[in-house]
Amino acid sequence: MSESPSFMSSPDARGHFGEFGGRFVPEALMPACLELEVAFRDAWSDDAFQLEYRTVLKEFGGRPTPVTPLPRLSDRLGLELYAKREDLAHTGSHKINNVVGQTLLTKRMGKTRVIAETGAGQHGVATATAAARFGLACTVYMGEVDTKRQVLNVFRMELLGATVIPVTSGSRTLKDAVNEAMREWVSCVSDTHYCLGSVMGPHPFPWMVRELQSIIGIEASAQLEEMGVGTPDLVVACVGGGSNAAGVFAGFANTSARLVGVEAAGGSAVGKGSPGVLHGMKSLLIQDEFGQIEEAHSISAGLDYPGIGPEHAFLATSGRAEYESIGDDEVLDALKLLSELEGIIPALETAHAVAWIMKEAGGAIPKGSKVLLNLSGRGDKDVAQVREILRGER
Amino acid sequence: MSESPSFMSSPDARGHFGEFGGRFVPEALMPACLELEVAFRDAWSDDAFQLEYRTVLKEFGGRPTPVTPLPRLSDRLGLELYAKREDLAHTGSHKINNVVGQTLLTKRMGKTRVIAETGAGQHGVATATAAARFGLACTVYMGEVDTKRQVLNVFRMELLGATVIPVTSGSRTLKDAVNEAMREWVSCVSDTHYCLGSVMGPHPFPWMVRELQSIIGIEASAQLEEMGVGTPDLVVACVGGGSNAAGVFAGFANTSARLVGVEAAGGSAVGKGSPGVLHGMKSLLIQDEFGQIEEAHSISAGLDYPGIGPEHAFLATSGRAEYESIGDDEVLDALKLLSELEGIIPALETAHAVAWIMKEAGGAIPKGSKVLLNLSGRGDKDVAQVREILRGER
Amino acid sequence: MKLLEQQLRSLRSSGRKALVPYFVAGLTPDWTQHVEAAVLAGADAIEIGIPFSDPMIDGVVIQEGVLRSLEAGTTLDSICKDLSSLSTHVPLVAMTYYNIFFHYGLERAAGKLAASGITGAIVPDLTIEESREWHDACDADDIATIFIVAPSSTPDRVALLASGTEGFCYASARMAVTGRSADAVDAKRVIADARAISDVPVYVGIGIGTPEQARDASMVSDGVIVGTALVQLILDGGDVRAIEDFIGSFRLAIDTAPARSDFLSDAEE
Amino acid sequence: MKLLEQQLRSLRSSGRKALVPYFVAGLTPDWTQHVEAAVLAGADAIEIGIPFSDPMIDGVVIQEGVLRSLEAGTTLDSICKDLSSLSTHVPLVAMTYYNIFFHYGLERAAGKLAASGITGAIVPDLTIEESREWHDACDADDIATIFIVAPSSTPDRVALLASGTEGFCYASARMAVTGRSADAVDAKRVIADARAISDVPVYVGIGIGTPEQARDASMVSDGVIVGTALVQLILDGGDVRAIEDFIGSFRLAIDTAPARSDFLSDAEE
Ligand SMILES: Cc1ncc(COP(=O)(O)O)c(C=O)c1O
Ligand SMILES: Cc1ncc(COP(=O)(O)O)c(C=O)c1O
Repeated sequence: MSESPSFMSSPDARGHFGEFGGRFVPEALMPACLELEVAFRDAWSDDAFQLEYRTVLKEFGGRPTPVTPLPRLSDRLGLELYAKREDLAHTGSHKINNVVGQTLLTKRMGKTRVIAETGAGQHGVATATAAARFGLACTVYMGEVDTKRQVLNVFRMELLGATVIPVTSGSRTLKDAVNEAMREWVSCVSDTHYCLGSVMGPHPFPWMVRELQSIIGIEASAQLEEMGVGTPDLVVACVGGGSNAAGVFAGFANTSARLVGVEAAGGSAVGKGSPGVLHGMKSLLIQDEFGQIEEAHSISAGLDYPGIGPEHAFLATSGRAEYESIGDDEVLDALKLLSELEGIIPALETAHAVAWIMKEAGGAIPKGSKVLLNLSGRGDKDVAQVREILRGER
Repeated sequence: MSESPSFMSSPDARGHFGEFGGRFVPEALMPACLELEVAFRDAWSDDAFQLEYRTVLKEFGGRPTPVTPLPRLSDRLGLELYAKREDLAHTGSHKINNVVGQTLLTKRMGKTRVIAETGAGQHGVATATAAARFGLACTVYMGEVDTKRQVLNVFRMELLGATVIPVTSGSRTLKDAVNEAMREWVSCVSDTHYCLGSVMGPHPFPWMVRELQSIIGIEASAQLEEMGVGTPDLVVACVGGGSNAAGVFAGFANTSARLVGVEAAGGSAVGKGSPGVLHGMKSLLIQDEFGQIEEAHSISAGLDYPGIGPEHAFLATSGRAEYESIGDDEVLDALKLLSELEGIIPALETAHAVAWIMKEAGGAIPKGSKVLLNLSGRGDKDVAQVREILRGER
Repeated sequence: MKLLEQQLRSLRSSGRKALVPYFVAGLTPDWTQHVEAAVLAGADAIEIGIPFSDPMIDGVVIQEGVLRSLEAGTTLDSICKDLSSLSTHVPLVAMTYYNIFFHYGLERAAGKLAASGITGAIVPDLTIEESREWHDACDADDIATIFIVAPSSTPDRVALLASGTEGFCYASARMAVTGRSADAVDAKRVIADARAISDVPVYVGIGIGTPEQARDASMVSDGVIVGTALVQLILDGGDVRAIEDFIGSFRLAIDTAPARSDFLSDAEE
Repeated sequence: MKLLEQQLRSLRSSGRKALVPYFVAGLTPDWTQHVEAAVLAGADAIEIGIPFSDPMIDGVVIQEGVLRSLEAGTTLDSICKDLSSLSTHVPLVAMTYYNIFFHYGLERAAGKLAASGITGAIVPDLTIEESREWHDACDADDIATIFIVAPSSTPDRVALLASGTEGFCYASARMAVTGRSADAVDAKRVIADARAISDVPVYVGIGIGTPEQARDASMVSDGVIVGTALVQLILDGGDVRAIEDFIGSFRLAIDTAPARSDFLSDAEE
C-alpha cells in the first residue's frame, strides 16, 4: 500500500532526486533529520502505522475524496475533465494528508509538540487541527504580513488551541516563516517535531511528504479505473512547494499520462529559477545574480514561494513532468468559470491549474483529451480577497 | 434504498404527521405543490433517479461522509462519542443532500430555474452550487439584515452565478426571506421550482426534504454497525427547521436510540411554541398571544427561525423524540471545546448540539452512553462572528 | 346558502356590479370612518383585513399597512371592538391568514366575527383541503368561507373551489401577489372555468389598481376587489374625503362600462 | 594540513586562547577598519560574514546586520574588493550560507576567497554529508572547511565532524540560533566529545555575549567566537574606538582567566 510507482521512487540514501534534494541544515538539526528519517522508514513499512494513518484519514480526514466529472466545463473546453476533490478533505485542502501522517509520527517518536510554518494559513490550520486531534502542543510561524492578510485563519488556529507567532524578519511572508520555524526547531528538537507543509526542506521531508500525499494519486487512479475512464491523457496540479502535485503525480508517474505542474508566474521556480540551496534542500530557486533569494509574488499566498520541491526540480529537468506558469490576471477568470459552470469555488492556488487548462484547451491540450485536475483546495479562504479585487476592478 | 424506517414513515395523503403538516398555501401555489408531490413520488421510486441522486452525491457531494470517533471529548465527558461528519460534505453542511435532490427533480419536471430562501447563506450557497452544476438559473432571497451580516456568503452565491435579492420586508431575516420566496414563486411557478431549505413548508416539502436527508441516518447507522459500535444510546442533532435532525433521526427512529433535537433557546419552537400555521404548514411556532409570529433570536443564523418542521412537532408531541434548548452563551464554549479537543470547528448551529451533550453528560446522558452527534456543518462561515464576540467579551 | 351569498346574488340580480374595497383594519385610528366613507361612495361590501405578522401573499404596500397596524396594537379583539361603532348596511368580509383564527380558536373566532357583523372570511393560506374544521366552525355562525381561484388552478381545481366557495368566488387576476397590475388572459380563463361549474358570483381581485382596470374587470365578472391602491392612498395620508373620491371614481368607471369589455379582447390581440 | 589549521595549532601551542570576532561584511562603509581595530585590540582571527538573504541560523541582530548590508549592495565580489585594502596578519575565515558559493560556482568562489586572503570557510547549512564538492573545490586553494558541532550531535556525529573539520572545530554552545546566551552544560559535552576524537583546536561560539562568558568558555576550549554582541554594537553606531574597547575587554577577560573555569562547575550545580 505504501509503495510509490517506480518512476517517482525513493531518493538515494542521502535524499537526492538526481542532482536535487539532500540535506542542507545546521548541524543542530541533523540529528533530528536523521531520527525522522529512521522513524518514517520504520513507520511507513509498519502495517500498524499504515492502518492507523489510513483509518485517521478515512474517519477524520474524509478520505477517499471523490473524483468528480466536470461535464459543463468539459463541454465548454472540448475536453473530458475530472477533478480529484481535495477541497472536500477536512480543513479544505490536501494539507491534511501530510499533517495526519506527521503528527502520528510525532507521537511515535515520543515528541509532544509540533511547530509549523504557514503562508495563507492552510497548512497552519491543518497542523493545528491534527495537533488538537492528537493532543500535541502546536506553534505556527506565520509572516507578519500574512497574519494581517489572513486574520481569520490566525483565529481559526487559535480556536484549535495553537499559538501563532508573527514573523517580523525579512519579507515577513512564507519564506521567512520557514526560516523562523527552522530557527526555533534548533532550540527545541528534543521534544518538538517540525511539521513541514510541502515536499521541500531537508531529506526526508520531500520524500516523506510526497509519500504521505501519494494517497491522492493512488486513490484517483483507482477511481478513474472504476469509473471506466482509465488512464488520463493529462494530470494537472498547481505547484507551490509542490505537495499536491507530487501526491497526484505519484499515482500516474508510471503511466502514459502527461504530468503538468502549474506555478504562479510570480513564483515560477522552474520557469524563472536556477539551481540553488535554500531551506535545507538543493532545488530550483528564484534568485538574483548574486544568489540572493528573491521574493515570490502571487495573488495566492500558497504559491508565494521562491522555490519548488527538489523532486519536481528533478522531474522538470528529466522531462518526466512539465511546468507551466499562470499570471494573476488569468486566475480570477478560472475561479469564476469553475464556480459558475460546476458549482465548485476552488482555492486561488488551484485556480492556477484550472486557468492553464482553460488557456491550453485545444492548444497544448488536444481536443478530447481526458484531463485529471487535482482540485487541491476550496476557495472559501479566498472569497474575501477575490471580492476585494473584483470590486477594485469595477 | 429509498424507504425510511416505519416510525418516521410517510405522512398521510394530505401531508399530515399526526395533527401537524398539511398544506397552507395560496391557491396559486397549490398546483405546483401537487405537481411536485407527484414528481417526487414518481422520481423517488424510480431506480434511475435514485441512482443519479446517489451518484451525484457521491461524485460531487462527497458522500458518504465519515463517522468520526471523538476520543478526547469522550474522555473529557465520560461518554463514547461519534460524529457524523456533514461538515465534510460539499459546501460544508448537510444542505447539499437536499438541494442535489431538488435540483435533479427540477430538471425532471422540465423547469429551468430555482429560487430559494436563505438565512446565514448555507442553503443559498448550496442551492447556487447545485444550480450551477446543473445549469439552472438561480435566485436566492435573503433578509437584508442577513445580507449585511454575511457579505461573503452573498459573494459566494454570486460567484456561483446566482442572483441574491435582499428582502427588506418585516424583520428582514430568514422568516421574511421565506415569505418573499413564496411570493415570488407565485409569479413564476410555471418554470421555477422553489428549493426549500429544510423540512418545513407545505406538503410535500417536509416529507421530501426528510427523505433527501435520510441518507445521513442511513449511512451513519451502517457505519456504526461496521465500526462495531452498533446502535447508539442517543442521537443528537441541532434543530433549526429540522432537516439535519430529521435526516439523522430517520436512520434510528425504529431503534432503541433516544433521539434528541437541540434548538436555540431564542428560537425554541418546541420549548416555547404552540401549534400554529405559517409558511404553508401547521406546526409548533413561537407566537404571541394574538397569533402573531415572533422573531427568533439566536447567535446562529441557521437556527434563527420561529418554527420547526411539522414532523418534529409530531415526534415531540408523540414522545418519540425529545427537544432541548441551549442559550447563546453555552454555544461558544462548546465550539471552542470541540475545536481544541478534536480539531473540528463546528458551525454555530452544530455547536448547540455539542453544548447540550457537554451540559448533560453524566446527567440526562448517563456516563458511558454511546452518543452519535450529527455534525451538521463546519464553522468556517462563523469564525469572523465568533472572533468579534470573543473580542467583545475581553 | 349563507346570508352573504344570498345578499351578493341579489346584488347581481339587481344588475349592479359589486365594488369591494379592502381596508387594513386598525391602520389609522379612524379606519372605520374610512370604511363608512367607502360605503357612502358606492362600495357594495367591505373586506376587513386583519393584520398578520407574515402576510405571505401580500405585496409591499399591504405589508407596510399591516405592519403599521400591528405596531399600533391592532388585534382581532380590537378590530371587533372598533366594528361595534360602525354603522353600515353592506356586508363585511374578514380577510386574514389562517393562524389568526387558528390561534384564537376556530369556533371562538367565528363567533367573534359574527358578533361584530362580519358574514364572510377570505383566508388565502387556507386551502380547501385543510378547510373542513374552519368550515364547521363557521356554519353555526353563518359565516361564509370564500375561496380564491388562481390562473394556475387546473380546471379540476377551479371546479372544486368554485363549488366549495360561499358568498362569491374570488378570481385572482394574475399569478402574482397583491399589488401588481392585472393580466387579462389569466383572469379570463379562471372566470370562464368558474362560471362553467357554478353560478356563484365571481369577483376579480389582485391587480385592480385603476378605475379603468376595475371597469374592464367588472365587464367580465360580477364584481371587483380593490386593495393595494386604496391602502396606498391611506398610507399616503388620504383622508375620508380622498377615500370617497377614490371609491367614487371606481364606482363611476364600473357603472359606465359598456356591455362588453376590452379587457378580454385586448388581451387576445 | 591546511595553512589555517597550522596557524591555529601554533597559536594554541603558544598558550594563547583564540579570540575570534564576527563581522557582517559591508555593514558599514568602513567595516574593514572595524576589522583592523579588532585585530589591534587582540583578535586572533576574523570571521567575515558574507550576507545571505535567508540567514537561517542567525538571530535577529545578525539578521538585521545582514539585511542592512544587502541593502547597501554588498556582494561576494564587493567584499573581496574591500578586503584587498585590508592590512592584517591574522587569519580570515568566511562565514556564509551555501547558496552564495553554490551560485557563484564552487571553484570560482574558493579561488576568489583565496585571492582575497581568506583561508577558511564556515558554511552552517553545508552538512558534512553534502560537503564533498565544496571540499574538493577548496583543496586547490588551501581553504579550510570548518564544521560546527552542536549539543544535539550524537557522539558518532561529533566524531565525524571533529575529524572532518579543518582549522578548528566550531562548538556551538547551545541549541539555539546565534544571539542567545550560552548554556554551560551543552558546551561542555560537545567539547569533551570532540576532544576525545581529535586534537584539532576547539572554539566555542554561539551565545558568547559578555567578557565573562568569553572568559568562562575560553577556560574549557581553545578559543571563543563573538558575534551578535559585536554586531549589535556596530548597529548601535559603535565606532572604531568602541570596537577596540569592546574587543579589548574580551581579550582582557580571556587573558586573566584562572586555570579552571566556573563556566562548567556553575552549570553543574
Ligand atoms: C489549496 C492549496 N493548493 C496548493 C497549495 C500549494 O502547496 P503545494 O504545492 O505544496 O501543494 C496550497 C498551499 O497552501 C494550498 O492551500
Ligand atoms: C450547519 C447547519 N446546521 C443546521 C442548520 C439548521 O437547519 P436544519 O435544522 O434544517 O438542519 C443549518 C441551517 O442553515 C446549518 O447551516
